[in-house]
Amino acid sequence: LSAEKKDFKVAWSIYAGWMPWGYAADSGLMKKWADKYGISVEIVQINDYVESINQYTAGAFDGCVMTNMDALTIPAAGGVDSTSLISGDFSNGNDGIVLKKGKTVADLKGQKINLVELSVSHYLLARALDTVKLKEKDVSVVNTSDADIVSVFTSSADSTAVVTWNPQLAEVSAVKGATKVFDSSKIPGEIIDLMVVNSATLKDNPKLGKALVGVWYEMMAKMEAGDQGMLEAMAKASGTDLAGYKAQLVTTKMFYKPADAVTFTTSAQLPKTMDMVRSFSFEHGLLGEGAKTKDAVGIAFPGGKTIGDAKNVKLRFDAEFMKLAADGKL
Amino acid sequence: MGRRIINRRPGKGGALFWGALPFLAVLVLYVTFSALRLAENPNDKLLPAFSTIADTVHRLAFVPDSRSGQVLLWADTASSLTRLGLGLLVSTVIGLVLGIGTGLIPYVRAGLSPFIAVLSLIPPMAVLPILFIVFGLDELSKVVLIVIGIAPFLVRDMAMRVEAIPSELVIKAQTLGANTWQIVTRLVLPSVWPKLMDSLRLSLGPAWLFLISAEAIAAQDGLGYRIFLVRRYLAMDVILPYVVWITLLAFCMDWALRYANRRLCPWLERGAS
Amino acid sequence: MGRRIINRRPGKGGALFWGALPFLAVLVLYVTFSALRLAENPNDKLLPAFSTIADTVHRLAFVPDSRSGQVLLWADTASSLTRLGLGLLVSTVIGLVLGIGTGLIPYVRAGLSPFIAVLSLIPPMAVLPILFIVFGLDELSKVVLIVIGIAPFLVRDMAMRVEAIPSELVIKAQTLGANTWQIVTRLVLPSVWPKLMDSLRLSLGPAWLFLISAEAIAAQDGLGYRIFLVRRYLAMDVILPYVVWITLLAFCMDWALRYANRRLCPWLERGAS
Amino acid sequence: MSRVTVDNLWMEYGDQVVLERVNLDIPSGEFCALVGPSGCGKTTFLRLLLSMEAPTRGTIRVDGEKLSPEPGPDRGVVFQRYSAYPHLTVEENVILGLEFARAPLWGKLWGKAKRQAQDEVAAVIHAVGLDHAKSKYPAELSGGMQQRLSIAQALVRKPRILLMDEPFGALDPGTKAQMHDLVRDLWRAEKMTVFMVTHDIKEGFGLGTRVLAFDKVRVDPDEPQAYGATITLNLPLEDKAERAQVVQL
Amino acid sequence: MSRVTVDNLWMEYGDQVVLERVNLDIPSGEFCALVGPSGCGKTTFLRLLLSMEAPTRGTIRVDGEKLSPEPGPDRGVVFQRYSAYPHLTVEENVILGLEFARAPLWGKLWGKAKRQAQDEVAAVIHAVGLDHAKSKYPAELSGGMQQRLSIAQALVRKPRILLMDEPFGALDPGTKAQMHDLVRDLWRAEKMTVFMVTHDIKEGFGLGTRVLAFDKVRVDPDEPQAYGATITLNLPLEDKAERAQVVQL
Ligand SMILES: Nc1ncnc2c1ncn2[C@@H]1O[C@H](COP(=O)(O)OP(=O)(O)OP(=O)(O)O)[C@@H](O)[C@H]1O
Ligand SMILES: Nc1ncnc2c1ncn2[C@@H]1O[C@H](COP(=O)(O)OP(=O)(O)OP(=O)(O)O)[C@@H](O)[C@H]1O
Ligand SMILES: [Mg+2]
Ligand SMILES: [Mg+2]
Repeated sequence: LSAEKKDFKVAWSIYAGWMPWGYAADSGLMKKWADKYGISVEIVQINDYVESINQYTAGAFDGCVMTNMDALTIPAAGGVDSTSLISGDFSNGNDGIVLKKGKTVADLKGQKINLVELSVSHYLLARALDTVKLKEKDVSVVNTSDADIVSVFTSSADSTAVVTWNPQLAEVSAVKGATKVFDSSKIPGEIIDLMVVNSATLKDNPKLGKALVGVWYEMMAKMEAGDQGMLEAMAKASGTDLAGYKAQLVTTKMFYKPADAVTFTTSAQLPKTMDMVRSFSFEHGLLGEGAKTKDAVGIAFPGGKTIGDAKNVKLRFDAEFMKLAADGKL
Repeated sequence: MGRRIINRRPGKGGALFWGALPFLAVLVLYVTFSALRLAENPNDKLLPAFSTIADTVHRLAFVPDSRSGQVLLWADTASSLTRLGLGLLVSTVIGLVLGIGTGLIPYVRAGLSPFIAVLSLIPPMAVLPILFIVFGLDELSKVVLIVIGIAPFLVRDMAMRVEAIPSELVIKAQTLGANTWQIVTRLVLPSVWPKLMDSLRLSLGPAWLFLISAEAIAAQDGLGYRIFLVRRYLAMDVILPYVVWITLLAFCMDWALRYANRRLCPWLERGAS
Repeated sequence: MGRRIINRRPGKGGALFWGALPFLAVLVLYVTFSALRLAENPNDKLLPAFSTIADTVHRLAFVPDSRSGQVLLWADTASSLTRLGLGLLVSTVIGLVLGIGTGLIPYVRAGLSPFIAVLSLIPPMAVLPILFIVFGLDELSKVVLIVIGIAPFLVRDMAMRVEAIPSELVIKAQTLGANTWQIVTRLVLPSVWPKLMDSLRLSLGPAWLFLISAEAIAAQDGLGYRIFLVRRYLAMDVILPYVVWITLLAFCMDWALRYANRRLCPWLERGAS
Repeated sequence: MSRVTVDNLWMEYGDQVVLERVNLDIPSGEFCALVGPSGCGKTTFLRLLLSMEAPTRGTIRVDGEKLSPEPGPDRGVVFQRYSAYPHLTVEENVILGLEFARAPLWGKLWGKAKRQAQDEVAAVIHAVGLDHAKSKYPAELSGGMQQRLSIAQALVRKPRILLMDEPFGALDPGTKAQMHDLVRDLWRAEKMTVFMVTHDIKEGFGLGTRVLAFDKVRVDPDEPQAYGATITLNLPLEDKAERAQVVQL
Repeated sequence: MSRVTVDNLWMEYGDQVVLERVNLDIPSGEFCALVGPSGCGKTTFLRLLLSMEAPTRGTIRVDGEKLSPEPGPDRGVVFQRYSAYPHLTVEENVILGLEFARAPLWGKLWGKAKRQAQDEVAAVIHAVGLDHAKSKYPAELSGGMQQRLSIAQALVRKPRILLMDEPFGALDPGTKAQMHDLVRDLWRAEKMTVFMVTHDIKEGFGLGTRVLAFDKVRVDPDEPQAYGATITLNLPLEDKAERAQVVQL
């Protein structure tokens, strides 16, 4: 249905691993790469992460940054055939569980836990509970908006346990007497931050993929090289200072080199990860009421492997464009 | 006969017809756009078809939830209404007491009216952390958020209404030997009561808004909780019926307040011709 | 002499003193609790000391941002005020036009008043995805959110005020040969204008609230955006001055509206004795 | 020409009958004084003539045509409770009628047109003795001054039918006499049909060319609201020289 | 006892002088009729006596003591514009004064106490001719009925000083005569000091034991607001038999 077009819009929201997108827009790098392919790409910052995905799903954007789990449960489950264009990083300690009372995951039992329900935090909690053979029934989950989670944990004695991500995680960990009992470094590679674009749009307009991947890895190179100006700009935009931002990057496993990203995306681990994610999503009703099994939504991986309903593939992991970057063909 | 438009009145049927028209228009708009979007993507979540919505409503309203064993819609409604009712009640009492106080007693006015004016202008969402310290995280803080959201409006509105009572009537009460308290019970209260009902009706929208916001902050049930929860995966088939349901509940309250006004204040209708 | 409390009035100085008292009380409370918390944990961010706040304010209000070269506070204020101003303007116009329409013309009332009542009860936050799809994500949607948030209230309040105009005055205008439009310009508009100003004053709080919510969802500058941004770090040293600043701005608007009312409607003060 | 014919008029509020079986035929140009005990329905009768309310039964005709169902500039009114516009000064209140006629769009005159209108109403403002209160708002006027303002306001449009409800009730004898002259002159010049409620019998007979007395003819002591008032006396003052001149029988 | 002494009273609104150099000494029990041209300041004078407003200069004393600076049950009032409580029925309006006195807490009587109060006011409601409108709201009353309601309301508390502003202006002669009797009887029985504004000179001389005429003595034609009205005539009707009986000189 979508035909060739020239003007594209992608959305991003503030998160350590996604800050380069803001820099791409402000520094003019995006324009440079878009011009190179004769298109225009508008990068729009949306503060509310969920709203940005919703808007993408509803068709207001051609692409959007999101985690692997949200890519499955929101656009893909919503029938929007989406392609993961860039695997930018995975959370390597960026998400964590913090307790005021207790020192281990097992102490979670019976506690009220503040977290954003049905988000990757929830997934992390489920994985953490698995490690000590607890069930979700053993705890009680209180849905708490990510913007309020710090103030809830800091100011209220009622809140004794939270699951959250950075920068909130750093703030809650710093609370006196609080212990981080689990974080995503214990499940490396399971919470992945992606740039997702509409599959049909990408198929008709490979230039969009090339421009986005091109600009991304130019910035990755700068970042890896420790470009002060860029890092400082990103720190500022995320509302903190250079030190604070660098601290967040420590727990984010960035794929600075396209080759690393390709390796990760084509690895055999990714389908296994996605299988865990879709099981979790299905159990929590995130694949939609129409989904009778976790196979309802198909997921395709590089090399033609799929899991789930092969006739209803809605989420595709792609490595082609990153490979082009790795091969220096952009 | 070329009457002025202000003198032409629709009949009962006409009023019904004209009243229904904009709702029908919205419905038609919805159906059209929903059909358009669904034609493009049968799984579209933004504007689900009515059949999808009906299925979801059936599940929400009649099938017990597998996880909690409760029927979600009713459980959510019960907790939300409790919070809302409490919030409205407290706000009404505050609005009445402080509104009459500031409107009637110059010293109270001097002391409180600037403070309440400022209070009413502070965006409550921005100072949530401070509210959490003071009121904790459970039911209380949700009720408090509603109160903070609408009580200053009610107080200021009531105060304006009290000040608008013709001074002759207050003077006359004094010549009839009324003390301040009697002036409040026999003159001020009945005079501002109907306005209070009207102001309450106008606050219903904000009250729900604050309730929903409060339930978005930290909650385990409630209509606002559910909406925010399913917003995570754009389940408009849940959100839309919930919004309609909230609106319906609010509309019933609005109607009940209007009805109470008519019943409790017969003088408003009599003689108005 | 044991005068009734409603007849005792504080002098100018007294009014100032009593008016300042609650503010002082809040200040003292803050300082105490802040000191307590800081004594326990010198890094506490929740209730920063005034010195910390002063430093932050200095940085926000006087040091140009290294990246953009703008001074953050002023840049944020400028964009927020533009959005707010537009939102208020549009809402006022809608409130006036539809309020007078529904209040004065029976056919318009029959057609619109139930719809607007329902509209005013829909919590806008719950249907945000639809709003954003319809109105886009740029400036327009922020203004629209303010309008959706406060215009129904203004419309309903105006309609009630129009209906409260004594029927004698409307009848008399007709005997003086006024057509509907002249009744609007010469009788209804001046009668409800002061009430409109009052209602606008009462809507300032909600208007800011909606602005902040809108900016928290999609914006790259604005007072609400900044608060949203630093909220995740619990940077109360930024949030508190921003909240105070917002409140101050709102208070100035409130004052300006009151002043405008007094200037534009001299009859309100004359003869009231 | 404005002959007023009332045909078997009934007016009820709920279960209270206020007026019953009112029949009238008033020639054009007549100055009718309406008298009757307090609460008998005189104001109600004027409200019906003004189309402020619809009769329960019966019809009112003007020159044979059914009364227009909405008030208009053909019928001027002075309400029992003075009802000037609180947001307009005395002068603005009086000018308003002219502005409605001359500024169809905004109902407001500016510049020269406004000054001309001001000159026109100066006479009437002077006649009601409010020159020096021209720029006061109604809330700053005494009761009698508000009443005079209402009269001036109603007279400016020179309606064909003038309805006045105790227009001179709050005036001292001196001022009242001036008002009488003012109204009488205008009535003569414009040949209006006037209905004036008054409690001053002398005033009624002095000003009017016809006296209409309202009262109940049937009274049920247990159910006083069961019967209404009607016109018990319809007395043309045929010996009045003025009547012959103005009234078109 | 309520002797009213007014000492060099001035009242100004902005730059308009309304009253100037008003000096009075009214013995207790006097029935004063206040007359004067419309807008001269009679209502203003009553407002001062009621402490609704403070004089610009001068003092008012009652029995030698400075007038209480706030209204109270010692001074009853009937306003020029009828001002009954719109949310109370006729009966409730009248009972109100008793309720304030007898139910200090809520200002509302219940059960037996209420029925007793209703019986007490039945006479006064009957005297003003509103028996059959007992359960009507003021908006359902005619102008004259509202005026009578105001009178009944004011009389119930039997104030020592009664201030009435054109209380009988909207009444027909028959009803007016009844009201006269009512007020006169009460005045005699309670020996109240009464100030009544009226435009009916005959009424003034008929009811009053003293006539006070207000008027301007100095007029500046260019600046009519520069001078105020004062009492130009203070005429005790010493030939009135009633005066000798009631007034305590
Ligand atoms: N809106 C109304 N609802 C019910 N009854 C009403 C209404 N208006 C008037 N009435 C009743 O109708 C009767 C006549 O009232 P109306 O005002 O016509 O009297 P009126 O002759 O003008 O008396 P007055 O000389 O005292 O002004 C009264 O008994 C009054 O109680
Ligand atoms: N609140 C006010 N502000 C300014 N001027 C006022 C005010 N109240 C009254 N006046 C003026 O004071 C003067 C006296 O008014 P007042 O009401 O006392 O007259 P009055 O003698 O009662 O007249 P009437 O017989 O017409 O009722 C009038 O010229 C009036 O314009
Ligand atoms: Mg009448
Ligand atoms: Mg007066």
